Amino acid sequence: MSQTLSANDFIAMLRGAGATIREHAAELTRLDSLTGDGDHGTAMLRAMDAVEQAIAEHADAGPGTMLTKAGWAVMSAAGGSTGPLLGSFLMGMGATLTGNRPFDGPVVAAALRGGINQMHKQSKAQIGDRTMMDALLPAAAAMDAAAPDASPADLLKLAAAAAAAGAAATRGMHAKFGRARNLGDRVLGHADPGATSMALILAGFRDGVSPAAIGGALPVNRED
Amino acid sequence: MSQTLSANDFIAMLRGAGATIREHAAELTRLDSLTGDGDHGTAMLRAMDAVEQAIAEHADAGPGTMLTKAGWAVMSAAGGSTGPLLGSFLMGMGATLTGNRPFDGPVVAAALRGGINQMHKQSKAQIGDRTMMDALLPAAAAMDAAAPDASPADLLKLAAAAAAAGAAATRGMHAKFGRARNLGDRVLGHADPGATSMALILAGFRDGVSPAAIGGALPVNRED
Amino acid sequence: MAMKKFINDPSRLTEELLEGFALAHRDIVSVSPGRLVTRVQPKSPDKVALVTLGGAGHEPALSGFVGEGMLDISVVGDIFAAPGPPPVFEALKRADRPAGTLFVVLNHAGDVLSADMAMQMAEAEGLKVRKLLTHEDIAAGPDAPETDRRGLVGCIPLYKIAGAAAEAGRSLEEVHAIAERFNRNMATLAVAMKAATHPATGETLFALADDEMEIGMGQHGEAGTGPCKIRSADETAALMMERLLHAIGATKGDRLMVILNGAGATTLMELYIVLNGVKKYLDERGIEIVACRVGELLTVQEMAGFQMFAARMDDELLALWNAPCRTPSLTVA
Amino acid sequence: MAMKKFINDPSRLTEELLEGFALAHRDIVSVSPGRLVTRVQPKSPDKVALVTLGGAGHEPALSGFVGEGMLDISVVGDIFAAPGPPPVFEALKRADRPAGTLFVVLNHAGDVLSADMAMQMAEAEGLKVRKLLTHEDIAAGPDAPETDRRGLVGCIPLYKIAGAAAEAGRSLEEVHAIAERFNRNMATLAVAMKAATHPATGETLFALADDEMEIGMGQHGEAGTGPCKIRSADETAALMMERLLHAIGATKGDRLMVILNGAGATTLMELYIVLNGVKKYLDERGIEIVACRVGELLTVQEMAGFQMFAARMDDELLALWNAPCRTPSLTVA
Ligand SMILES: Nc1ncnc2c1ncn2[C@@H]1O[C@H](COP(=O)(O)OP(=O)(O)O)[C@@H](O)[C@H]1O
Ligand SMILES: Nc1ncnc2c1ncn2[C@@H]1O[C@H](COP(=O)(O)OP(=O)(O)O)[C@@H](O)[C@H]1O
Ligand SMILES: [Mg+2]
Ligand SMILES: [Mg+2]
Ligand SMILES: [Mg+2]
Ligand SMILES: [Mg+2]
Repeated sequence: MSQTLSANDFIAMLRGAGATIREHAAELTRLDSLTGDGDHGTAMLRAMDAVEQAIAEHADAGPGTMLTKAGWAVMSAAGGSTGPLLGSFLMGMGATLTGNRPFDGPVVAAALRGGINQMHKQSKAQIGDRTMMDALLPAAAAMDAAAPDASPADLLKLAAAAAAAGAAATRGMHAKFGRARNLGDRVLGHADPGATSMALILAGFRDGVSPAAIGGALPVNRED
Repeated sequence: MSQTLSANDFIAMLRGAGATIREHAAELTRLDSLTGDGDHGTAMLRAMDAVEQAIAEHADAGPGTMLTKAGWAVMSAAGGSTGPLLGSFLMGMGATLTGNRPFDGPVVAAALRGGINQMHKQSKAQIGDRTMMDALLPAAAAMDAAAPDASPADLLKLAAAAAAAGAAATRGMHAKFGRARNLGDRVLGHADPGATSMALILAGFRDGVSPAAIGGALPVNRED
Repeated sequence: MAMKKFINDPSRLTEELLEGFALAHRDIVSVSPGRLVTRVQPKSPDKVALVTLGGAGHEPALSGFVGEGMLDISVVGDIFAAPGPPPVFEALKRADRPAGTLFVVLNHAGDVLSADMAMQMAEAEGLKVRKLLTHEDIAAGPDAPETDRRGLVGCIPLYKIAGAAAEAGRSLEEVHAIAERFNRNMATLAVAMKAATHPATGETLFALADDEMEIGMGQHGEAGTGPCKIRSADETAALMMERLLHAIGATKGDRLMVILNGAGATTLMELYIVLNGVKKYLDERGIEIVACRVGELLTVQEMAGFQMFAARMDDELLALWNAPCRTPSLTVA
Repeated sequence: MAMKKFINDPSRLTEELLEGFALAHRDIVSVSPGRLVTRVQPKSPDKVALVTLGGAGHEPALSGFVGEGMLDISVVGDIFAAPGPPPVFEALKRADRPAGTLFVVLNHAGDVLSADMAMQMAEAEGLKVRKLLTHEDIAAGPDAPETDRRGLVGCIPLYKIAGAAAEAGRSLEEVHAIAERFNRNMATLAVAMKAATHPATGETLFALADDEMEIGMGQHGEAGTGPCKIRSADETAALMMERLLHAIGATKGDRLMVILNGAGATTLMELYIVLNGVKKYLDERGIEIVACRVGELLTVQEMAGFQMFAARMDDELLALWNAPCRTPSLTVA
């Protein structure tokens, strides 16, 4: 397994995210209908369309610029909470991927961490608050704990697995942010849609560089 | 059986009408829900309350004035088509009952005819148009055909019977006036609420002077 | 079971709503006995008065348009029921003045009965009144007899235009002629999607299947041309506007007023989307929208649906439409 | 199955409704790329600008209040979804002027996120902007943390008051201070009776049993204080006004603005009846209604229910509320 990613690998990661989101958009909407206002699937689809558009326009500019543009495009396109949050995440990744270093494990991990930090700044949420951070903060922790020579693909696998577990854990959480905030106990038993999306995005990143894994199950099992 | 009516008999006639209407108000509303806008029972109840009020205030002024006042009160109180039509009927009766003649058969018949004519002027409807006139015009015809020495009570019986038959016949009629006008075939099989009311009023008049008959069946049988 | 409405005693709906209405708009209107809604600042008697009548339950219509530049008196009946002749006659007496009164009546059985009787009384008393009947509904076909053509939302722009002419000091004959010209230029077609509840009886006014709508329905649930499958906003707009253009004989180069009047539960969002469809349809035919109103002017409780109104305009009608007015539900500054 | 709404492509709702909106009100507003609703006649740059943002689907809010005397720019998101930070930043740049901009944000997660990021960008560019957050919902209790208190219909009278202060030439600090005073004086409580359909997804926003209503529900179906049996209009009025008075600390002798904002399917008839109940409740407590508005200002599609708003008024606030304005959905002359 390669120890560095190419510029094309970043495109494949974004497209992998797009594919997983498109596959599960209806489920995201369903989750948001149960605990929010039912538009999260639509918002994520719009976001992924914007990402695809940014890839088409800015692939040649390199991963950093492409991700920054994608983040701006997501913010402009997708409404609700998703636009600013996911947009910050992508812009945070882009801002980290400057310079001409080879995209090795530490650089890729730093990029993801840059995205997570950027979102965290806007989000203000902590683990347990039932938000996107419940998927992303564990992912960051998993990468921190990884072997120093872990490959980008391995890091993405660890991040995706931790995000999936984090998203699953939101089923037991009350919401402290967003529209679900006023629902109290009614959210219990359902995964948070935003956390689920972020887990899907990281799974898509993973699948983008390890295509064999594509088509995996929804990281959060469907509950009833 | 007395050949003349007293002033109190007119009060009894109006109260008889009130009693029959109150008894069948729900049915009138039901008919109007099927073929109109569902307020005919309410309108008739308001009309009868206004009549009762007029009796209380104007009984001493004699039947002519009392009926005129009752008609005006009905017009002021009840909305929709009922107010002006039933109001005209009562005012037309009142206008005919002037002077000091004894209220014998011909005078009573003339009063009813005066009411029917007065309503007819506003109504413009003919037999077969599915309106109140379908009850009233046959009632007028029945009185015309009665023996010249028929008692007031007999005349009212004839009028009530003819009105009931006329109202029943509206089940087979299309509407040419009022809200049912645009319903086409949908009205068929249901009696016209206004015709039913007028049949009930005449039945109430009859019962007012022949109390034994009070509590009779709805002149138009309930259909399904 | 309780009705899904915020009410108290169902038999006192009109009284209570008029009290609240007078309270909310006490700077413009007041309510007198007999349910006469009148202007707080009366129009000067050398200007023609405008009087109308109609049932309640269609708020803001009709009383929402009493005020400077529109109506002088609106006589209010019960829910969906015309007021009786005596209060209408009373209103004509109250309005009576040297300049005379234009008396606008919507073509519905009860309204016409009351109006005719009140007119007979007014004539007997020598009042100076001219009656005008609106009957712009084309559901029964544009050539249907006048009695088959209901008076729908068209009364409201008509109040506006006649009211502006009256404020401008035009004579009764002139105000009547202008209003009648507009009356002959206008047409309305309604569409219903979901039924309404009669707030006094709690009964549903009519029924429509889950995938059906009905074009031509009246404003109390009176039947239209029969149910059809739900169409898109654009298709509905084209379907209805085609019939309206035909009815008013509008062709290329004509200038239209278009009103989309929400019936109650249909959102402004939808009405704006429908307006787009109307615009596309008219653009293709070279017909211009020169006056436009989208909103709830005359409702049918919580019915979903709307009335689409179109009228051919000329410079004079347009200027009167754009003249200032100040009423509870329409202010033009 | 088809939704009972007049729409075309559910994914293009906002585009289409804005097109129709711009068409209907082309003398007052126009729509620029990024879904910025702006005034056709811009306010002079020596007066403070007002900018706001919010999701669509609540028509006439928020864009219906762009125009002379109220908002300068409204940034429109998708249905029930805040616009992203870039168009909001664009609006702040467009509005930027020596006099500065008051940026009014309703407390909803998405709006706050976008607004905060746009503010960061605006500050980085040195724009003169002050943000004001409305959060007058008292469903979670008047002492609940600010983040738990949603911004409901109160933004609209606030636009009106701040807008009038801006038109009067007051400085940004003054306009902000006046608006903030009103903001602290106001409270809103909502009640829902029937659910609404999300026009893009076709899903029902929440469920209520046939004999139930829910007090405290938010304007996207967010939960309130739990369902209860349907109450009469008077009881509902008293129940809600009691909590509002407590929240704003209004007592005998105070003067109130009261707004009853229909959610969509609740009729004006009902709102007038509720207003009566409010008046009775306030009369008993010696509190006067000095400003009043009844109608649909901020809707939740075809939801049945309403938002009851109350604010303590003083002479200055009252004068600003009564000052002229001319917008698509509110004209004061
Ligand atoms: N402050 C926040 N930080 C991180 N995620 C958040 C925050 N607020 C909301 N979210 C996420 O946003 C998701 C909902 O997104 P979406 O439905 O697109 O937006 P909206 O709530 O505006 O409809 C929630 O499930 C939650 O995970
Ligand atoms: N022109 C008319 N002449 C006689 N009766 C009429 C006429 N128009 C309507 N009606 C009667 O009125 C009845 C309906 O009365 P009501 O429900 O009280 O009034 P509305 O139709 O205004 O709701 C009809 O059933 C019909 O008999
Ligand atoms: Mg959502
Ligand atoms: Mg009826
Ligand atoms: Mg009626
Ligand atoms: Mg949303």
